[in-house]
Amino acid sequence: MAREVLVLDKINAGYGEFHVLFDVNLKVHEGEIVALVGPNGAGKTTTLRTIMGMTTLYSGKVLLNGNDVTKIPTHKRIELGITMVPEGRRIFKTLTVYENLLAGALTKKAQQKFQENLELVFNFFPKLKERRNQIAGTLSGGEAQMLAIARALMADPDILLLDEPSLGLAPKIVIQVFDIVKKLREEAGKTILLVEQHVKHSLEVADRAYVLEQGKIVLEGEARKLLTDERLRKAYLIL
Amino acid sequence: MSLLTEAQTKTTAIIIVSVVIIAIIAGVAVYYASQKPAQTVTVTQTQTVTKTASPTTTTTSPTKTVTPPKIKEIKIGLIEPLTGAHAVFGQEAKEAAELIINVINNELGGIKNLGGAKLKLVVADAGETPEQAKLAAEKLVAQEHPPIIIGAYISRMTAAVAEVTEREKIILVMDGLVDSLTEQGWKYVFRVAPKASAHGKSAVDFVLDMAKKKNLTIKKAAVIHEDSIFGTYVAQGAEKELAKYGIDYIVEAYPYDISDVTPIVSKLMDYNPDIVISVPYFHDAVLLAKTIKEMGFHPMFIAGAGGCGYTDPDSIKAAGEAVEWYTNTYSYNPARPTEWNKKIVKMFEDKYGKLPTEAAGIIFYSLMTVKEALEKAAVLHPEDPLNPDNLRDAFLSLDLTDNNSIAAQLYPTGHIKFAPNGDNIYAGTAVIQVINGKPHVVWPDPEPGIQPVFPRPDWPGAKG
Amino acid sequence: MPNPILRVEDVVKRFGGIIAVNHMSMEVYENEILGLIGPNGAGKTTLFNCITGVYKPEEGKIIFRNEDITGLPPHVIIQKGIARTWQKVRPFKKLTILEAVTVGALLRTPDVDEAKETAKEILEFIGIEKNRWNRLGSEITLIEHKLVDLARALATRPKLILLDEVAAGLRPHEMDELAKVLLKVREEYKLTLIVVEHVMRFVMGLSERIIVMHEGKKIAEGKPEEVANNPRVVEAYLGTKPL
Amino acid sequence: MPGTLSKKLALTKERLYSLVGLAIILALVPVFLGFNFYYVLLAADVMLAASLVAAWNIIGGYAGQLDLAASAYMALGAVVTGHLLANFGLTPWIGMFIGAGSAVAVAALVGYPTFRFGIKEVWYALLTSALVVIMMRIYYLIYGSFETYIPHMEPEWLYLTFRRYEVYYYMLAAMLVIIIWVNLKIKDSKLGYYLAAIREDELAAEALGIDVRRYKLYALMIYALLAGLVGGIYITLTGILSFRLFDPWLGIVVAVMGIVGGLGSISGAVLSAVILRSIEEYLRGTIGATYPGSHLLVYGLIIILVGVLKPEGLASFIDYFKKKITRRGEEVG
Amino acid sequence: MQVISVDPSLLVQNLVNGVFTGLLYSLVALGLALIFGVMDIINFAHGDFVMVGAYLTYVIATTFMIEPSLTAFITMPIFFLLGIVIYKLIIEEVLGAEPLIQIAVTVGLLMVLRNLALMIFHAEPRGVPFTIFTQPIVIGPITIASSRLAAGIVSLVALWLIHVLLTKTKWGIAVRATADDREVAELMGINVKRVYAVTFGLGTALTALAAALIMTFSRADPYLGLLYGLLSWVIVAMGGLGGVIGVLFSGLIIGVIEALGITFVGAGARELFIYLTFFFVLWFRPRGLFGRR
Repeated sequence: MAREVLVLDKINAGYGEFHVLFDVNLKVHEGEIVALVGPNGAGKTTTLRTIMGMTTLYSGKVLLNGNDVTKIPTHKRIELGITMVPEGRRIFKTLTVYENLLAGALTKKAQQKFQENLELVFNFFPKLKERRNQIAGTLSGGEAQMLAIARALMADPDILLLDEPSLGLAPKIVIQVFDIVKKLREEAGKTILLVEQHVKHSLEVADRAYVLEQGKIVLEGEARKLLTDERLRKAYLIL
Repeated sequence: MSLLTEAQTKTTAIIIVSVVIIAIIAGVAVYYASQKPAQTVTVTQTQTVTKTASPTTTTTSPTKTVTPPKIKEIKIGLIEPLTGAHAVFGQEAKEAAELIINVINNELGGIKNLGGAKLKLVVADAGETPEQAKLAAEKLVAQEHPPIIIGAYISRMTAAVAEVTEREKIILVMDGLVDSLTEQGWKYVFRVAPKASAHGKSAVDFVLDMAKKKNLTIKKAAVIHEDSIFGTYVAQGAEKELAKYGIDYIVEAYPYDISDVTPIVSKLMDYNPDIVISVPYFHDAVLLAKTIKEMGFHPMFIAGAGGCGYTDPDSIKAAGEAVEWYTNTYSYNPARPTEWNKKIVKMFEDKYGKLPTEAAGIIFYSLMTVKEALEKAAVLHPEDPLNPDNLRDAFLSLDLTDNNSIAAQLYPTGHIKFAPNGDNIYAGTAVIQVINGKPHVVWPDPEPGIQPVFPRPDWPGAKG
Repeated sequence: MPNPILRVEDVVKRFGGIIAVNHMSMEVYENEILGLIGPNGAGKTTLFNCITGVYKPEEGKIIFRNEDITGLPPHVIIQKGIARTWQKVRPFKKLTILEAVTVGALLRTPDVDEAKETAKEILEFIGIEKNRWNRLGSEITLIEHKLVDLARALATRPKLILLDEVAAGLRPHEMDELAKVLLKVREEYKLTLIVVEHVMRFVMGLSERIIVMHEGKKIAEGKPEEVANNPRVVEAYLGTKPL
Repeated sequence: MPGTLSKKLALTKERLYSLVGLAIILALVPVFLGFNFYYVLLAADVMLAASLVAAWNIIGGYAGQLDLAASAYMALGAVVTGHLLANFGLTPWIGMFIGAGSAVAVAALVGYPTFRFGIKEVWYALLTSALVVIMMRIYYLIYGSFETYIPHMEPEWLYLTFRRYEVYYYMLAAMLVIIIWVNLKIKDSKLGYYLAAIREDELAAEALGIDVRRYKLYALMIYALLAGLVGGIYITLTGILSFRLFDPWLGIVVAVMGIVGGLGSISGAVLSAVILRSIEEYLRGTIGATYPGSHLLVYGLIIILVGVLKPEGLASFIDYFKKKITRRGEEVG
Repeated sequence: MQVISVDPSLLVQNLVNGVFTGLLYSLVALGLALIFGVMDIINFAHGDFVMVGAYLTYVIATTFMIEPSLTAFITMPIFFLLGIVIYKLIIEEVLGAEPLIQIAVTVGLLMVLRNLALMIFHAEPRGVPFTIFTQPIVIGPITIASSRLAAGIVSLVALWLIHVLLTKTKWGIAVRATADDREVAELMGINVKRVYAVTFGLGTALTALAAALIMTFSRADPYLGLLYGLLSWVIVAMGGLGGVIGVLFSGLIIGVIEALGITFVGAGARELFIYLTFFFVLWFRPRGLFGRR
C-alpha cells in the first residue's frame, strides 16, 4: 500500500462547546481518491475543517505526511502540502480571476512552482485563461467552482480536500466537476479527499469511501462495494 | 386581567410616591438649608482673625469702639482653565498670579493698610465647560471662600463663575474680555482689561493712524474673524470703527479649528482690500499667516485684533517668517517703559524663561488693582474692609495712575478707574508688531529704538 | 380535497444571472404536513424566503387563504398567519427562552403578561422543562434552539408554519422527539406545516405528501413512498449517470 | 399558574422597591453632603450624566442602535427652553416640554429616512455624530456665537432661577428616577420585547411580525424626548445658551458610558455614569491641574481596559451579585 | 454679513483650492479605509493618529532642522511600528467584537493620545517655522499655494502607490483576499494575523505622511484629531469600500463642497455643507457612492 498522506487518529472535535465529531478515524493514501459521504449535518465539513485546523479539537491527532500537525495553525498547514476547496466555493469575489490564482499561490513552495502550476491550471480550465482579467464575482456557478479548484491547485498541494464541489451546480457542470476530480488524480497526480452529496457520483470516482453519520464513521470500505450497499441506501432514503 | 392592571396602577402609584418622596425631602431640606445662610464662611473668618492677631496692629488701635479686624491673610481665588483646550492661558495666568502674589507679599510687604496682611492664592480649575467652571467656583467658595476671585478667561465660563460670585457676594475681577459680561447687571464684577470690542476698535485706529502718518488712503477693508463669541465681539468693534470712517468692508467668520483657509484667502484676494483686520485664535493664526504668505496675498497691511494670535511668542515660533510685520492688539503692554512694568517683565522672564503674554499681563494689573482696592478698603472701611459692599465701594473709588500705583504702571493706558458696570473707563490696548521675528510694541508709543513697519514692505504700493 | 391554504403560482426568483426558483408552482392543503425536498441548491430556501416576504419574486403570485400576499414585507405576512423557522438557528442570544417566545406571542396582543402566559402554555406544550425557561438564548442546546424557534413561530398563532431544515444537526432520538412534537402541535393548533428537509428519514416519516424540487423546479410530487421510488428523484439525489 | 403569577409580581415589586429605595437615597444625598454647594452641584452634574446615559440606554441598550447624538437632543431641549425663557419669559415648566417636543420632531425627521434606508451600525453612529454638528451649525446660523445668559427672575419656582442647587439636583434626580422608570416600563412592555428582538436579530424579529423600522423610531423618539427634558432642566441650572451646547464629544461620551455600563442594563448604565463622572471630576481636581489632560488620559485607559477585559461592562458585576442573591432565594423557596 | 457676488475667477480659484484640499483629505482617510476595509475595525482614533503624527513631525523637523514634508521618511517607519504595537496591544483584543465595544475602546485610545499630547506639549499650537514651500504658483488667474500643490501631488502619488501595492503585489493580493474572506484567506496559507498587523501599521503610517504634509502649512495641536476624525469617516462612508478610487473621489467631493460652501456662504457653514452632503449620500446611497459589500 502507498504512503499514508493524511491520517485522522481518534478525532473528537467541534465548535466551542458544541461537540460534532466523535472518535473519527480516517486515512488517505498517496494517489487515492477518498470519498466522505453522509447526510447533511453529519459532520463532513467539520471533518475537513478539523484537518485544516479550523475547529476546536478536544482530542486525537492529525498526521500529514507522517508529521503531527495538530498544533500547527491553519495557514502554516498549507505550506505542508494540503489545501481545501471550501464549501460554496468562496472565491474572492472582489478580485479578478488571475488575482484569485495569485492569492492561491502565496506560500513559498507555491511561488517556486508558480509558472508550472499556472500552466497546469490553465490547461485544466481553459475558460479561466480566457477570463483571467474578469472580476471573479461575475463568474457563473460552474466557472466559480473551477476557479475555486484552480486556486487550491496553485498552492501545489499533495492532498486536496474538496468540500461539496458540485453544490448548487447544473447537472451538466456536475459531471464536469467529477471528470475534473478524476483528471486531477490521473494527470496531476493529486491525492483527493472528497466530501459530496452526490453519493453515487462520488462513489464512482472514489477508490475508497467513509460514511459519516451523527459525527461518527458508520461505514467504510471500497467505494464500488459501498455503492450497492443496502445500508448506505438506508442512510439516505429511509424506507 | 384585572389583577395585572392593578399591578400596573400600583407601579404608577409607587413611582408617583417615590417622586413625591424626593419632592418632600427636597422641600424640607431646602427650607432647612436656606434658613441658615452660609454662616460657615464668617465663622472661619473670625477664627482666622482671632488666631492671627498681630501685635503691631492691636497696639496701634487706641479706641475700643471699633476694633479693626486683625487680618493676617487674605485669600485671593483664581479660577482659570488649567485643563483642556484653554489651558494654555490658564497655566500662564496661574504663573503670573504666583509671581505677583509673591511680589506683593514679599517686596511690597503685603497690604500695608491692613497691617501688612499677606495675600494667599487659592486656585481652581475652570476646565472647559461652564459646568466645570461653576463647579470650580463652588469648590473654591465652599473650601476657601475668598473675598475676591479672578477668572475665568473664557466668556461662558466667566459667566458661570459670575453667577456664583454674585450669589455669594464675592468680588469677581474678570479676565474674560467679552463685552456682554459687564452688561448683565451684575453688581460685584470688575474688569480692568479692555473689552473685546475695544480690541477691534484699537486695531482699526492704529491702522488709520499709521496710514495718516504715511499719507496713505484706505478705501477697502476686510474683517476676518474666528467665530467664537470673543472673535465676534472684537470683529464688531472693528466693523463699527470702519463704518465710522466710511470705509467699505467685508466680514468673514470661520471656526478657529478650520483645516484649511485657502478658500478664505482666495476670497480675500478676490475682494482685494487695502487692509485686513484679522481676529484669530492661536491655531488659525498660524494657518492663516502661512497661507497668506504662500498665496502671495500682499495687502497694504494686515492688523490682528484680539489678544492672541500672530505676535504671541508661541505663534512666532510656530509660524516663523510668515507672521513678520503682523500686528496684534494686546490687553497688556510688556514694553511700557514704566519702572514697575520693566521690573515685573524681567522677573517673569527670569522665573519662567519666556516673555509674559497677554494672559499673564492681565493678571499682573488685575491683581495689582486688587491690592490697591484692598488698601483703599482698609482706609475707607476700617471696621470691615473685606465686606463685599465695602470692597465694591473701594474698587469704585479707585483712580489709579502711573504716579500713584503699580497697577497703572502695568496697564497699557496707565489709568484705571471703574465705571459703575465694572469696566475700566480708561481701558485701552497696545499694538504689538512682529519685527525681525520679535514682538515689539509699536503703538500707541513705540518701544525705544523701534519703528513700526507700515505699510507692509511686500505691498506692491510700498516702493512705488 | 380540501381547499388549498397556500398557492404558489409560477414563481420565479433570480440572483444575478442564476435562477434560484424557476417557474415553481405548488399547492398546500389545510392541516397537512408537506415535505419539500431536493438536493442542495435546489431553491427550497429561496422559495421559503419568497413566501415569507424576505425576497420579492420577479414573477408569479403567492396566494394565502385566497389573498395575494406576493411581495408583502415579512412583518405583514406573519400577521396574515405564515410563520417560519430558520435553517441556521437565529437565537435572540441575550433573551431567555421565555422572553423569546413571548416576543412571538406579542404579535396578537399588546399585553405582555398575556403574551407571557401564551408563551408558557406553548413552552409547556412543546415540552421544554420549566427550569430551562430562564436560560439565555446563548446558553441552550441545539435541540432546545430548534424547539424554541418552533415555539417562537407558534406563539404568533400562525395557520401555516414553514420549517427550514429543523432536523439538521440533530441526533436520531432528538429527531424522533421533534417529529412527535410537530405532529402534536399540528393537532393541537390546527396547523399546516411545510417541512424543508435534507434528513430523509425525518421528512419521509413525518410528511403526508412530498414535493421534490430540483434546479428551482418541481420534479415530483406524491406520497413519500411513491416519491422515494421515483427514478427521477433517486437520480437527483444520487446523481445522474456519468456520461 | 398562580405560583408563577405571584413570582412575576414579586419581580416587579422587587424592582419597584429598589426604585423607591433609590429615590430615597437620591433624596437624602444632599443631606449627607451637608448642603455644601460644591458637592450638591457636583451631585447634580452626576445626575445629569446618569439621566442622559439612562435615556441613551433606550436607543443604545435596548434597541441596539449606536446613537451618538444624545447631546443634540439634549441641547435642542435646552436651547428651546432657554430661549423661550430668556426672550419670551415663558416658564421652563412649559418650555421644557416644547423643547423636548422639538427634540422628538427632529428625531422623527432624521430617524424616519435613516431607518427606512436601513442605515445601521457604524454608519448610523457617524450619521448621528454628524447630526450634532449640523444642529450646532444651524443654531450658529441663527444666533451666531453670541451667548445668552438667563437672568435671575422672580418668582424663582416659576422661572426655575434658583440661587441654590438643591432644587436642580432634586429635579434631575427625579428626572433620573422617571427615566429609569420609563426604562423599566419599556423593558417590561411589548416595545421592550420587540426592541430586544430587533437588537438581537433584525431578520428573525421581522419574521416574528415586528415592524422593525417603526419600533426603532419609537425608541429613538422616546430617547429624544427624555434627553430633551433633561436638557430643559439642565439649562435652568447653567443658564448659558450658546452653540457650544451642541457638543459632538458629549454625545460620544454618553454612548461610551452606556457601553461601559453594559448594553441594555439600566442599572449598569446609571452606575457607570455615576462612577465615571465622579472619577473624572475627582481626577480633574487632583492630577488634572498639575498635568493638563492627565485626568482624561486615565479616563481613557479605564475605558480601554473595560472594553478589552470586560466587554460586557459593569452590568456583568451587577448580574453576578443578582444571581448570587436570586440563587440563594431559589434555594430557600 | 454681506454677501459677496461671486465672480467666476474666484469660483474657479476656489474649486482648484478645493481639489487640493480634497486630495489631502483622501490621503488622511486612506489609512482608515484600509483598516476598516480589511479588518472591519471601527477606529474612532484615526484623527488622533494624524495629530500625533503632526507632533512627531514638529519635533523631528525642529530638532534636526529638516524640511517638515521630508520628515515623513522618518515618521512613517516609526508610525508603522507604532501601529503594529497598538494593534497587538489593543486592536487584536477587539477584532470581531461588537461595533459598540470597538467604538468605546478606540474612543479610549483617542482620549489617551489626545491627553498625552496635551500633557507633553500643552495646548499651544506647534508649528514648523520653516519650509521650502513659501512661494505661490500662479497660472493665469489661478494662484496655488505650493504646499497645497505638493500635498496634493504627494497624496495622489501615495494613493496611486497604495493602489499599485494592493493590486500588483503579492502582499496586496493577500490583503485583498483577507478583506474578501478571512477564513478562506487562511486556507490559502495567508497569515491573517500578520496581514492585519501590517495593514494597521500601514494605515497608521499613512497618517504620518498626511501629518507631515499638513505640517508644511498648518500646525499641531492636541485637538487636531477632532478635525480629521469624523471627516475621514465621512469620506470612507461616502466612498464605500470602493477601494482607493472610492476614497479619492469622495475626498475630492468633500474638498470641493467645502470650498464651494466657503465661497458662496461662508466658512461658518462649511461643516453644515459637508455633513448635510454626508446625510444625503447615506440616505440615498446607503452603500456609498462607490459600492460596498
